[in-house]
Amino acid sequence: MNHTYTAATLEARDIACIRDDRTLFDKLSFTLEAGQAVLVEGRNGSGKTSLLRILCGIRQPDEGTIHWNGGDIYRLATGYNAATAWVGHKDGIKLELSAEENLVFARSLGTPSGLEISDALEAMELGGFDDVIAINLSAGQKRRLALARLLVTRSPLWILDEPFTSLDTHGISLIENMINIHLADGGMLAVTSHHPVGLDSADITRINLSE
Amino acid sequence: MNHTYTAATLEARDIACIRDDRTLFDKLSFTLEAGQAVLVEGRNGSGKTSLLRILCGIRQPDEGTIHWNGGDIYRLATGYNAATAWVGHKDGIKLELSAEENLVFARSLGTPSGLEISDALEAMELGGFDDVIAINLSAGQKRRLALARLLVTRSPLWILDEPFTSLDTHGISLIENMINIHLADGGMLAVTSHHPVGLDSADITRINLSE
Amino acid sequence: MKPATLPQAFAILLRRDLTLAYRRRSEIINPLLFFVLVTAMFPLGVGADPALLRDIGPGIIWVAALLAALLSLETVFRSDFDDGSLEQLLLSPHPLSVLMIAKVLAHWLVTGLPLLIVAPLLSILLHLSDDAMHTLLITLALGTPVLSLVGAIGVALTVGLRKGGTILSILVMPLYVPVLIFAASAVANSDAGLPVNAHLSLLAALLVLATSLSPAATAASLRISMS
Amino acid sequence: MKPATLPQAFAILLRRDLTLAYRRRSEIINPLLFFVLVTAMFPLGVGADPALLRDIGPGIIWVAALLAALLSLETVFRSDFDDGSLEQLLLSPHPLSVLMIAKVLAHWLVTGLPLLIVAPLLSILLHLSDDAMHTLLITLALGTPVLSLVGAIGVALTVGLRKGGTILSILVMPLYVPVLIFAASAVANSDAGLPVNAHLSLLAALLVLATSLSPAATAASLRISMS
Amino acid sequence: MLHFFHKLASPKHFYRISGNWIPWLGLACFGFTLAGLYEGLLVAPTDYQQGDSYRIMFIHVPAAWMSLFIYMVMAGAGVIGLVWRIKLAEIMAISSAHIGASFTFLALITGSIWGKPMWGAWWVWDARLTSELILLFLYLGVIALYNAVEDSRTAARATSILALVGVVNIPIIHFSVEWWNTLHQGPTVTKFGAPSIDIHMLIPLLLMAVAFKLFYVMVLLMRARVEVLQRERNTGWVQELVSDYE
Ligand code: HEM
Ligand SMILES: Nc1ncnc2c1ncn2[C@@H]1O[C@H](COP(=O)(O)OP(=O)(O)OP(=O)(O)O)[C@@H](O)[C@H]1O
Ligand SMILES: Nc1ncnc2c1ncn2[C@@H]1O[C@H](COP(=O)(O)OP(=O)(O)OP(=O)(O)O)[C@@H](O)[C@H]1O
Ligand SMILES: [Mg+2]
Ligand SMILES: [Mg+2]
Repeated sequence: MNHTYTAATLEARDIACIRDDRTLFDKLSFTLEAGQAVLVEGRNGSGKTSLLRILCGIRQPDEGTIHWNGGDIYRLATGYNAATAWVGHKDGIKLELSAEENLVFARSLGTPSGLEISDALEAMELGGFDDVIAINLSAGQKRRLALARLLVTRSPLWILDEPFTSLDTHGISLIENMINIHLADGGMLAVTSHHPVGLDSADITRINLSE
Repeated sequence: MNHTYTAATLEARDIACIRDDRTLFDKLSFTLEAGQAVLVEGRNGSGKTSLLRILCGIRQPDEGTIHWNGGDIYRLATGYNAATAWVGHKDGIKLELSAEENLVFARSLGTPSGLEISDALEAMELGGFDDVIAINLSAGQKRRLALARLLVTRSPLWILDEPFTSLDTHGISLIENMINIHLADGGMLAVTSHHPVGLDSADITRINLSE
Repeated sequence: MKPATLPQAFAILLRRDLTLAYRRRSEIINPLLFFVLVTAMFPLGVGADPALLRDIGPGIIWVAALLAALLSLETVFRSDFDDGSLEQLLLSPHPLSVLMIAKVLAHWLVTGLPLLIVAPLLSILLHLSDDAMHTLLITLALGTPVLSLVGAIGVALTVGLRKGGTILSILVMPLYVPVLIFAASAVANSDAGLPVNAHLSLLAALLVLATSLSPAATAASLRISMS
Repeated sequence: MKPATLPQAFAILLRRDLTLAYRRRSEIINPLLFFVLVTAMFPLGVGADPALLRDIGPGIIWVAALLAALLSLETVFRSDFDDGSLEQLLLSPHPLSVLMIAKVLAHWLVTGLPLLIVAPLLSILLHLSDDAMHTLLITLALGTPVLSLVGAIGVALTVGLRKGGTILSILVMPLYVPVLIFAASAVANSDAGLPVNAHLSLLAALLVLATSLSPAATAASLRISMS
Repeated sequence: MLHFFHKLASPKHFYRISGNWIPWLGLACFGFTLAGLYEGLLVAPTDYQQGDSYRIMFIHVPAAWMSLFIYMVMAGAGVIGLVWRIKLAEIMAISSAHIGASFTFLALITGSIWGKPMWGAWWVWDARLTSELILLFLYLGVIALYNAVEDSRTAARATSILALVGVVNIPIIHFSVEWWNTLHQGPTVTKFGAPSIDIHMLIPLLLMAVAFKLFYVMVLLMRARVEVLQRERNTGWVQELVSDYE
C-alpha cells in the first residue's frame, strides 16, 4: 500500500458567496498544495459551510473560479470528483445498511485505498459493529462510520465540515491522528471546526470568515 | 422578575435502559435538588441520549421509576412537563417561521418567564435576526435559537443534550453563563457534553455511562 | 405573564399551523390541484360519454377527495417530527389530545375546506345534477373532517418510520371505506331523486364518533411512536 | 484494488437500492397493496354493476397504477437526500446520468414490476375479458417504466424542498397523461375487439423517448436542486 | 386461578407449558380434520342444486368464521397488552395477525373458487365479499405496521392501537357495505343461506370448525414461542436453553 499521493494543486480565485442579499465573503483566494491544510474559521453564520460546499462543487460560487491542477473544476468535474472526499453536516450513510455494507458501497463509488473494510472499522473503534444496522448506532457512532469512508477510499483532497461533531474526546484524537497521517502522505485538507484541530503540520492556511 | 424557583426534587430510582439486547445502563439512581446539576458523560454510544430522553418522559425506562417531588413522572405527567425544558439533538424550531415567531410559540407552550422575546434574542446575540426565517440561519444560529427557548420560558429543570453542538466559542461561553445563572437561581440541570462544561457550582453529580 | 390557558394554547397552535401552511403556500394549493387533476384524469381514462360520467361522477369525486386527503396527511406531523417540534409538543404541559384537535382542525381547514370550494366546478365537469351537487357539498362537509381525524391516527402511528410513502395509505384506506360508501351513495341517490337523509345522518354519526375518539387515539399513538 | 468500472458502479448502486428496498420490505409490498386498494375503492364509490365496472375497468386500473407510481416516487431520492447520500452520489467520479438509470431501474423493479404481477387479479375483480387483460399487461409493461423515468425528473426537481407531499404530483401528473390515455384506450379497444397496435407502438415510442431523455434531465435537475 | 394466569403470563413459564400443549393440540386437530373430511367428503349427501362443488364449504365457512374470530382475539389481546402492559398479550396479538390474515385469504380464495361455478364470476362486489376483502386489508395494515417499526415492543403497542381502531370500524364497515349493496343493486346474489341445512352437512361443518380452532391455537402457540425466544434472547433462561441444545 503506497499512500503517497501525486502532487496536485487546488486554487480558489477571487470567489464570492452571496446568500439572499448578504455577501458572506468575496475576493477570497487561496492555494492548497500537497501536504497543506486550509482551516476555515468564523463565527456562527459566517459562511463556512457555504464555502466548503462550493469547494466540493455542490454549489457554484457567485463570483470567481476554482481550479484543480490548473483546470476549472466545473469543466473537469469528473476528474475532480475522483480526487475529493466530502463529509458534511449530514453523515451520508444509509440507516438500513450495516456498517460494513455502507463502507463497501462508499468504496465502490470512489477510488479504493486497498484498506480492508474490517480494518477501517477497527481503526474507528467500531470493531464489533460490522453487522449492526446503522439505524441502531448512536450519533457519535454514525459520525465515526461517516469518517471511516475517508479510510477506505483514496482521495488526495479531504473536505470536512465540523468532523468532530458528536465525537467523544477519544474519537476526536483518532480523527486528528488520521488527518495528520493523510497530510504527511501528501494529502490535502479543507476543514471547519469550532474546536481546535490538532494538526502537526506547520503548513496551515487559516481563513477567518468573520473578519 | 423573580427567578428563584420553588424547591423541587428529581429522583431516579434504579432505572435501566435496554436497546435491542444490550443493557446500556441499569440500577442507575441519583437525586437532583435545587441548584444542582447532573453531568452525564460517556463514550459514543454509551446511552447518554437515551438517558436524557427517559428523564424527559419521552421514553419510559425499561426498569425503575423517576420521581418528581415524590410522585412518578408518568402519573403526574402534566405537572412535570410544566417544570421541564428540553433541548435535544434536534433543534425543535420551525424553519418557515421567523426567529421571533418561533420563540412566541415556544413561550405559549410553557410557563413564560416574563423576558421579552427581543431581549432573549439579544442575549443570544441573534439581535438583527428577529424577522429572519429560520431556514436562512446557519447551523450554529439555529442552535442559538433553540437555546433561546430556555430564556423565554421559566422551567426549573433544564435537560440539554449536547447543547454546544455547532456553537462557536463565544456562543459556548454565552450558554455556560446562562446555565450558571439558572443554577444560582435555584434551577436544576441535566446535561451531556463531549466538551467540558464550565460550571461554577460545586454541586455537580457526574454520571459516567462508560464505566 | 401568566401561562397560556388551554383555549389560548389551542388557538396559538392552530394559528401557527395555519401560518406555516400559508408560508408553504403549496400545501393549500396542492391537495386542491390534485383533487381536480385526479377527477379530470378519469374522463381521459374511461372516455367522455356524459351518461357514463354522470353515473360514476359521485364515486370519482369522492375517491379523488379521499386520495387528496390521504396524500396530504403526512403534513400533519412529518415536518414537526423531522425538526423536533413534535418532542416539544409532547412535553408541553397542555393535554396532548386537545393539541391534537388543533392540529387536525388546521389540517382540515387547509386541505378539506378547499375541496368544498371547488367541488361545484367538478360537479359541472362530470354533469351532475344540481341536487346531486348540493348533496355532494353536504357529504364533503360532513365527511372530510372524518378523513382528517381518522388519518391523524394513522400518521401518528407511522411518523417515526423512515419508510417510503405508502404504508400510511394501507393503514388508513380501509378505515375510510365507510365514509366513501355513505357519501358516494348519498350523492348517487340524490342524483336519482331518492331520499338521502339516512346516509347523511350516518355520516354525521361517523363525524361525532371520530371527533370523540380520534384525538385520544392520536395522542396515545404519538406517545408510542416517539418513545 | 482498482476503482470500480462504470458497469460495476451501476450494478453496485442497483444492488444497493434493491437491498434497501428488501430491508424496508414495506416498500415492495406497499405500492402493490395500494394499487389493489385503490382499485377496490372504485366499485365502492361507483357501485357494483359488472357491466359498468367492465366499462370503466381499464381506466381505473391505469389510474391506480399511475397513483401507485406517483406515491412511491418519493422513495427514489428522498431518503438519499435526507441522510446525505445524495451529496455523495453527486460527487462520485461516475457520470451521474448513468447512476440515475440504475436508481430508476431499481425503482421500477420494486414498484412497477409487481403491478404487472397482480394486474391479472384486478382484471378478474373488474370483470375484464381475457383479451383486455392481455393488452393491459402489455400496456403496463411498456407504460410503467415511463412513469418511473418521467417521475424521477420530478423528484429530482423537488427533492430539496421542505414542502408537503403533493407538489410532486402536480408536476408529474400532467406528464403522465399521455401514457394514461394511450394505455387505457388500448385496453378499452381490445375489450371491444378493436385493433390496438397503433396505441401500443405509441406507448413504445414514449418509452424510448423517456429512456433517452430522462437520465440526463434527472441528473441536471438534481445538480440544480442540491446547489 | 389468578396466580395461574400470572405464572402463565411470564414468558418463561409460557414457553415451558405451551411446549407441552402443542403435540396434544396437533393430535386433536388432526383427529377432528380427519373426521370432518370423512363426514364432509364421503358421508354428506350431494347437493341437489350444486352437485359436489358445495363441499368446498367445509373449508370456506370455517375459514371465514375464523377470520372474524381471530380479529377479535387480536384486538382483545392488544387491549390487554396496552392497558396492563403484559408482554405475552402483545405477543399473542401480533402472532394472531399473521394467522388471521391467512384465514381471511383462504376464505377469499375458497369463496372465489366456489363463486365461479355458482355465479359464473370469480368475484362480485357483494356486501359480504367486500367486507371480507377490507378485513384482509385491515390485517395487512397491522402486519405492515408491525414490520415497519424497528423496536419490537413499540411495534406491538402501535399495532395494538391500530387493531383497536380497526375493531371500532369493523361493525361500521360491515354495516356500510350492506347498505351500499342493497342500494346499488348489482346482480342479485342468491346466497346459499339454506334455512334448514341438512344435518349431514352440519356435522362435518362443525367438525371442521373445531379443527380450524384447534389449528389456530396450535399455530398461535408455536408462533408465540418463537417470538418469546426472540424477545428474551438475552435473558438467562433462554441462554441456558440454547446452551442445552449445543
Ligand atoms: C370470494 C368469495 C367469498 C367470500 C369473501 C366469502 C366470505 C364469507 C364470510 C366472511 C363468511 C362468514 C360470515 C359470517 O359468519 O358472518 C361466509 C360464510 C358463508 N359463505 Fe361465503 N364468501 C364467498 C363466497 C361464497 C360462495 C360462492 C358461497 C356459496 C354460494 C358462499 C357460502 C357461504 C356460506 C354458506 C356461509 C355460511 C353462512 C353463515 O354462517 O350463515 N360463500 N362467507
Ligand atoms: N433506535 C435505536 N434502536 C436500537 N438501538 C439504538 C437506537 N438508537 C441508539 N441505539 C443504541 O443505543 C446505544 C446508545 O445510544 P445513545 O444515542 O443513547 O448514545 P449516546 O451516549 O447519546 O452516544 P453519542 O455520544 O454518540 O450521542 C448505542 O450503542 C446505539 O447503538
Ligand atoms: N438555504 C439558505 N438560504 C439563504 N441563506 C442561508 C441558507 N443557509 C444559510 N444561509 C445564511 O448564510 C449564512 C452562512 O451560513 P453557513 O451555513 O455557511 O454558516 P456557517 O459558517 O457554516 O455557520 P455555522 O458555524 O453555524 O455552521 C448564514 O448567515 C445564514 O443565515
Ligand atoms: Mg456550518
Ligand atoms: Mg447522543
